[in-house]
Amino acid sequence: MTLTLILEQTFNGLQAGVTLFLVAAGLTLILGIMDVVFLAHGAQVMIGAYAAAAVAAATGNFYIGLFLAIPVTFASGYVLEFLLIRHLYRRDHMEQVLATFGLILFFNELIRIGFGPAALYSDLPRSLSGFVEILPGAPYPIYRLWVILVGLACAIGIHIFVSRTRIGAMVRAGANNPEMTAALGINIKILFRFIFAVGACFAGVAGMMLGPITAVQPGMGEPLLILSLVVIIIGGVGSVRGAFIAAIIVGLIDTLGRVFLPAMLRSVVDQATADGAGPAVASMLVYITMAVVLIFRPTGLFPAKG
Amino acid sequence: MKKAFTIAALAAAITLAPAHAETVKIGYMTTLSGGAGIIGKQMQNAVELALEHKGGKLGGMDADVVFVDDQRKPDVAKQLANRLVKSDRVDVVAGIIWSNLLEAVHKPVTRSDILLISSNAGPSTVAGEGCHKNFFSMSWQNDQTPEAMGKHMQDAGIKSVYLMAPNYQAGKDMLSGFKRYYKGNVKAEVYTKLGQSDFQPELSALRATAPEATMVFQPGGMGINFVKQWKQAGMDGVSKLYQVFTVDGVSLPALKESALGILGTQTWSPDLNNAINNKFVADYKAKFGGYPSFYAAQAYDTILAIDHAIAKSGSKDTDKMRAVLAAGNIPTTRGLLKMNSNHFPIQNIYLRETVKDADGIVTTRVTETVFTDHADSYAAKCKF
Amino acid sequence: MLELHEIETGYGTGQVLFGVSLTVPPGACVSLMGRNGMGKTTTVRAIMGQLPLSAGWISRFGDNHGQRPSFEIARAGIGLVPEGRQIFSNLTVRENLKTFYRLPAGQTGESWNLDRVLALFPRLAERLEHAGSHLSGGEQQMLAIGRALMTNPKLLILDEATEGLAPIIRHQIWECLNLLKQDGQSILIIDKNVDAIAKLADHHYILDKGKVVWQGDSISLMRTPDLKSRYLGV
Amino acid sequence: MSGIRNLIGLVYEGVKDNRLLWLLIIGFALFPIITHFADLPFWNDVAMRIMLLGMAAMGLNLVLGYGGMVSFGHAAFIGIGAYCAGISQFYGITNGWVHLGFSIITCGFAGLVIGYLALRTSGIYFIMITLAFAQMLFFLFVSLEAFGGDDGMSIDRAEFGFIDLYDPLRLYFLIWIALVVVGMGLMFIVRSRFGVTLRAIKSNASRVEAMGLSPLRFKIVGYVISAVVCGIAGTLFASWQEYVSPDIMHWTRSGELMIIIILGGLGTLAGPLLGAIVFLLLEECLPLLLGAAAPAYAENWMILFGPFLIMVVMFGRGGLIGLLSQLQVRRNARSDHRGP
Amino acid sequence: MDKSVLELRNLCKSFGALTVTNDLSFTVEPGEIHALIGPNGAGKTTLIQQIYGAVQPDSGQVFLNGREITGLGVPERVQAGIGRSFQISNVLMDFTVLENAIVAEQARLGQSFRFLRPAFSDKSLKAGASKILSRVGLEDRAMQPASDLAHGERRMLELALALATAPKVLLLDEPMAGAGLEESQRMTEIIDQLRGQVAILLIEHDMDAVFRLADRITVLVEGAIIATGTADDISNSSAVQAAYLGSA
Repeated sequence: MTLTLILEQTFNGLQAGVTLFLVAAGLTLILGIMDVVFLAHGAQVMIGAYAAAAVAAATGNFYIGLFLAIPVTFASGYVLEFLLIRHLYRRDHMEQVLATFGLILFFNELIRIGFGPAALYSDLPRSLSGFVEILPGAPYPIYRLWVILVGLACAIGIHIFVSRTRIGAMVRAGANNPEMTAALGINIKILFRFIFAVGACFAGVAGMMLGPITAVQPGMGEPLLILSLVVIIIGGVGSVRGAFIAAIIVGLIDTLGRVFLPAMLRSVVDQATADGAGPAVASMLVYITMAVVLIFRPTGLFPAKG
Repeated sequence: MKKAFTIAALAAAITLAPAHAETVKIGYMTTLSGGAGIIGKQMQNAVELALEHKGGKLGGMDADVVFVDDQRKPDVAKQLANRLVKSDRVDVVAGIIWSNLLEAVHKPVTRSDILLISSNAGPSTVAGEGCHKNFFSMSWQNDQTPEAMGKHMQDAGIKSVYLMAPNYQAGKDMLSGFKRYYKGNVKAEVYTKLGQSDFQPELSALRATAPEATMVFQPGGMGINFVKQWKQAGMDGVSKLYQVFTVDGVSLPALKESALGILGTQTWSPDLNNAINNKFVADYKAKFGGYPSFYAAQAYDTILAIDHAIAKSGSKDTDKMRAVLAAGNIPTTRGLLKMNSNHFPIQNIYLRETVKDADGIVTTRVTETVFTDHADSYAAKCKF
Repeated sequence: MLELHEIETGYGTGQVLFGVSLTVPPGACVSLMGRNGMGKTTTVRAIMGQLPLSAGWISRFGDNHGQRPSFEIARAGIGLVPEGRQIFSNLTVRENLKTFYRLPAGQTGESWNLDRVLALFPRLAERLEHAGSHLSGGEQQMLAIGRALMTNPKLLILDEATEGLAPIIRHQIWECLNLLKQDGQSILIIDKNVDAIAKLADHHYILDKGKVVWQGDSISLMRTPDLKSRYLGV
Repeated sequence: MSGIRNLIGLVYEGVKDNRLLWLLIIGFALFPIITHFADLPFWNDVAMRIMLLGMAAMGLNLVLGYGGMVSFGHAAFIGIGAYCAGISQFYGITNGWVHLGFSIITCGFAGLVIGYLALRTSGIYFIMITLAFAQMLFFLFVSLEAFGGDDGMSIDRAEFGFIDLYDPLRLYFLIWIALVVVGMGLMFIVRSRFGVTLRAIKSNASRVEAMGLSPLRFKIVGYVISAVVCGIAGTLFASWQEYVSPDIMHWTRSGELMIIIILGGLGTLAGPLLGAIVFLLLEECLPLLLGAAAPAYAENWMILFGPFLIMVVMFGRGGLIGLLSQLQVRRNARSDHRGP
Repeated sequence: MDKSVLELRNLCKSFGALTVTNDLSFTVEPGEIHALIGPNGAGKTTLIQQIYGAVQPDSGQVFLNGREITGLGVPERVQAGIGRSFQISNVLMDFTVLENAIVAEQARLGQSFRFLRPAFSDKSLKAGASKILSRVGLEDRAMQPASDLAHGERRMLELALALATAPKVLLLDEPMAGAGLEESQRMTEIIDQLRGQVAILLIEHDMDAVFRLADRITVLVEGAIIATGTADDISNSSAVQAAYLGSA
C-alpha cells in the first residue's frame, strides 16, 4: 500500500464519484422538488451513451457524438416529462415506482430492438487516449482525468447555475415554496419540465462519458441508478450540494473499500476468512454506509431546507 | 424467418414422408430476452442452422424444436423445464447457458427419465457427486479451460501471475482450476463484484503489484469492460494478459481491435480445421453475418449429438440414446468427441490468439494445442 | 381593477366564503378587515387563483372572469405580499428581489427595479447578500413588499401587512404604504390596525364568518365605534 | 366446546365477507382436477408458483397496503425463508416442519431488526433503507461459498412426515394448505383490533398517537408478521424449486411483489392473490401472444409489459379489485334501473 | 384547595434565534375552561405542542395533576390524561364515523394488540363507540365515511375522539376554525356542556365563543403572557387592546 497507489485509487474514487454525481444531480432535484421517485433515470444514462456511440460511429468523430447527444437527452427528458411524469406528481411513491419501473423495461427493450442486443462498439478518441504521470511511476489514463475534469466542470456548472443564475434562483424558490413562486408569476409547470430535462441531460452526459470505458448495452444504467439513489439518500433528498459530497463519499468508499478492504481484513483475521469475507463486505459497503447514515440521520447528511 | 423455415421444413417432411414417420421433440432452453439475449440468439441461430444442415430431420426422424426463454431466472427456468417435460412431452431437453439455471432444472428433468443435454453450463456439482446418468454436457466442465491456461502458463515459464475473477461460484471454480496446473507464484487472487463495470481500481492495484502475467475470467459484458479498460490503462506494458471466457465471439464485436493479440484457452475456435466446423462456420457467417461464438458452436454440436444418438440407436428411447452418447465418438465441430464416465466430453483444449482474418474482421486463431483429450477432474466422484 | 362577485369557496368540504363581493377601483386603496379565521386570506387565495371557486366570479383588470393559473394572474399585474411573508429562506435578499423582476405590463408611473426598492427600504440594501432566513420579521416584511413591487404590479395585495412587528417597524411600513398610494399604486390591504388603516385606505370591507358584514369609507368607519368591538377587536 | 363453536362462527363470518379471496383459494383446490382431465399437468406447476408468490405478496400487503409502509426489500425475507430450508438440508436436517419453524424464527428476528432500524425513517428514505438491507443480504448470500454462492444450492424437497412431496399433488396441496393458513391468518389479523389500528395508522398516524397508542410498535409488529409470511412462502418456494439461490432475493423480485399487489388491489385481502394470477399468467402468455402476432419480436415482450404497468398506474386505480367493484357498482346500477 | 390539573412552570422554547415560549408559567384548574388568545405567531400552537409532548421545551416543566410529565412522549401523555384536537381536522379519513370511534374505544381499553376477533363487528366496542359519538351528537352519521362529513361535523368527530381517551385536560386548538356560523354555535354549545366534566385549554380566534365559554382568559404575545383574567378584565385591558388592534 504505497502512497502512489493510494493517490491513484483516490483518483479512481473521484472519477466514480463525479460520474455518480452527474446521475444523482438531476435525480435529487426530481425527487426533492417534484417528489417523484423516478427509477427510469438510468435509462437516460443509456440513451446518452447510445446517442453518443451511434453518432460517433456514424460520423467517425467522438466529439460530434458528445455534442449531439446532449440535445437528444434533453429532448427525451422534456418529452418524457410531458407525456408521463407530470401525471405522476400527485401520485404516491409506490405508484411512481411501478410506473417508472415499467418505463425501464420499455426503454431497455426499445434500445434492444433498435440497436440489437449486442453491446455497441465505442472507443476512445485518439486525442484522449494515452497517459499522464500523476506521480513519478504512476501513469494515469488521460481519458479518466478528462472524465474527472468534465464531471467537476459539470458540478461547478450545476452549482453556478443553481446558485448564481436567475433560473437557478427560480428553481430554488420553486423547491422552497412552489405556490408562492407561482404567485409571483413563475410558470412552475414549465420550470419543472425544464429541470427534468436538464436532469436527464446530465445523466446523459454521464452515459456519454461512460460509453468508451464500459460496454454500451441495454440496461447499462440500472447499477448506476441504484447507486445514485443511495447517493441521494445519503446526501439528503433535494440537496445538490449533499448529492455532490455523498457521490464523492460513495465513490471513494466503494473504490477504496474494494481494493484495500480484503488486504486490511487479512491483517485482522486469517487468510481464508479474509478472502471469503473481503469481497462480500466490499460489495455491501455502500449499502452499509447508507443504512448507518439513515439510522443516525433519518433524512440524510444535508437535508434540503424546507 | 428462421422459424418459418423450420415450419416449412416440417411441412415438407410431413408431405413427403409416409404417415408413420416418427417425430423427435426437443425442448431448447436458453436466454432470449434481457441483457444476455445476444447469447441465446446465437445459440438459437446455430440450432436452426444444424436443423437446416440435417434437412429438418434428426437421425431420420422429423425434428420439432421448441425454443423457450428462461429470462435468466432460476424459477422461470425450473417452471419451463416442467412445461417441456410434462406438457410439451419433449424427448430431450437441451440448451442452458448458466450454471445456476442448470442447477434449477437438473433435478426435474433428469428425474423424468429424459435426457438433459447442456450446451454450455457445466458446474462441478453435476460433474461430480451430483451427476446423473441422464445428464450430458456438450460443452466442458468449468475447470477444464482454466486448467489448460494454467498448464500453458506453467509451460511457458511464467514466474508470477495475478488472478482476477468475479466473486461467484464460477469465478472461484475457474481460479482453482487454473491453480491446479500452474505452480508458479500467484501474486494475488482478486474477486471483483459480479456485474462490475469499472475495473480501474483493480487495474491500479495490479499495476502496483506488477506481475509478469495476469489471468482473468470476466464473462459477458464484464469482459468487454475489462479488456477496454485494460488497454486504456496501458496495462500491456505492465503485465501480459491471459484470459478465459473473456474475449470470445460475443464480446469481440464490441471490442474489435482492442482485443488483438490477447491469448486465451478454449475447447473450440472458428478456425478448427475439420469438415463439420468449416461448414458450420462458413454457413453461419453467410446466413447471420459475423463469426459464431463458442456458444453457437456448442449449440450446433448439441443438435449433432442428438442426431447421432437417434441415428445410431434407431430410436428416441432415452436408454438407447444414452448408451450411444455415453459411448462417445460423437461427430461435432470439435471432431469426434469422446465422453467421460460422468458424461462430460474428453477433448482437446487449444490456445487461441485474437487476430484479424483476411477480411479484416477480428476473430481468434488456434496457435497451440495445450491439452489433448483432456478429462475433467470430477469424474471419479461421479457414481450413477 | 379588481372585482369579486358573490364568490364562494373553501377547503375540501369546509366552505369558508359565502358570497363575498368586493371592488378595487384603479388607483384606490381598499382594505379588508376582520378577525382571524373569518376568510380574509381565503379571499386573497381566491383572487390569486390558488383556490377554485364554487360560485361567483372574479374579474381582474377587466378580463373575462375565467379561472386562470396563479402565475398568469401574477403576470397580468397582481403583486402579492402574503400572510406570513413567505420569504424564500434559501435565497439571498438580492435573489428574492431580482428573480421576480418583470417589466411593467401597462405603464402607470416610474417602474420598479432593484435600486428603487432599495431606496425605499435602505435596510435591505445593508443585508443584500444575507439569506432570507436570516432576516428579522420587519426586514422580511420589507423584503416581501419589495419582492412584490419588483413584479411591477398594477395592483398590490398585502395580507396582514404589519402583523407581529415591533411598533417602530410598523410605523415605517405604514409610511412606505402611504408613499406608494401617493404614487398612484392600487392597493388591497388586510390588517387589524384600524387606526392606521383608516388613514391609509379610502374604502373598507369587514368580513365576518365568510360574509361582508360592513363596507364604507374611513369617516363612517371611525364614526361607527361599535364595529371595532363587534368585528375587529376583543 | 363453545370456544370452538365461536371460532367456527368467526371463520364463517370472515369467509362470508371475503368471498373473492376464498373463491380464488377454492379455485386453486379444484384446479388440479381440471389439469388432470385436460391433461395439462404443467399448469399445476404454474399454479404452485402463483400461490407461492401470491402468498408472499399477501404478506407484503400487510405492511404495504394496510400499514402504508413501502418496503422495497421484502424479497430478502423470501430469500431468508428459502435459505432456511437450504441451509438446514445442508446440515442434514430434512424435516420440513423444522425448516418452517427455523424460517419463522429467523424471518421474525430479521423482520424485527430491519423493521426497528428502517422504521426510524419514512417516505423515500424508508423505501431506500429497506432496499439497502435487501441488497446487503443479497450480496451476503452471493458470497457465501459454502452454500453455493451465486450458483445456489440444489436441495431435495423437504420431508413433511407422511407427506411425500415427490408426489406432485402432495406438494401442490401442502402449498395450498399454507395458502389457506396464511389467508385465514391475515384475514383475522386485518379485521382484528390490531389490524384496524394498523390501518388507522396508515390513514392518520398523528390521530392514533393522540389516542395514546405508539404507532411505531404496531408498525414493527406488522412488519414482523409480514416478514414471517414471506419467509414461509420462501421455504416452500425452495421445496418447489428444489433449489435455492440468491436470485430469489434480487431487488427486482421486491419490485415484482409490489407490482403484483398494486395490480391486484392495494390493501385488500384478495388483491395480491388476484394480482399474482394475472401477473404470472401475463408473463407466461405475453411472449406467446407477441410470438403469434410478430414472431420476430417474441423475445421483446417487455416492450408491451412495461407500458402495461404504466397503464395500470395511470388508469387502474385500486387495481383489479377496484375495477371489479366498479363493474359491480355499474351492474347494480343497471339492474336498479331495470327494476319494477 | 384543589390541585391544578395542568401546571406549566417556566417553560422556554426557541427555534434558532426566534423565542416562541418565553419563561411561561400558568395553570389550568379542574373543571375550568381556560382560553388562550393572542395574535398569530404569538406561540399558542407551539405551547400546545409542548404540553402535548410533540415538541420538547428547552427548559421548564409540565405537570399533570401534580405529576411531572415533561420527559414523556405523546402516547404516554395521552395515557396520562391529555387529549387534544388539532388546528386542521385530524380524523381517520379512510374510515367511517363509527369506525373512527371504535378505534378510539379500543385504544382507551388498551386492547389494540389483539389479533383474533374482528374489531368492527364487536358488539361491546360498537356500544362504547356509540356512546362516544352521542356526546357530540353524531350517532345518526355513524355509517358515513369520515371523508363525507361536512367540515363542522368532522370537527365534532375530532372532539369526540379526543374525549374518548377520557382526558383529564383537553387541549382544543381552534375548534371553530373554518366553521360556519351555525357550526360554530353548535360547537360552542357542546364545549359548554363539557364544562365541569373536564378541564379545557382552548385556543380560539372567535371572540364570541371565547367570551361565552372561557372562565379565564390568558393573552399570549410573543411567547409571553401579558394578561390573565376574566373576560371583563381582558376586554378592558388596554395592553390587550394595543396588542390586538395596534397602537401605531
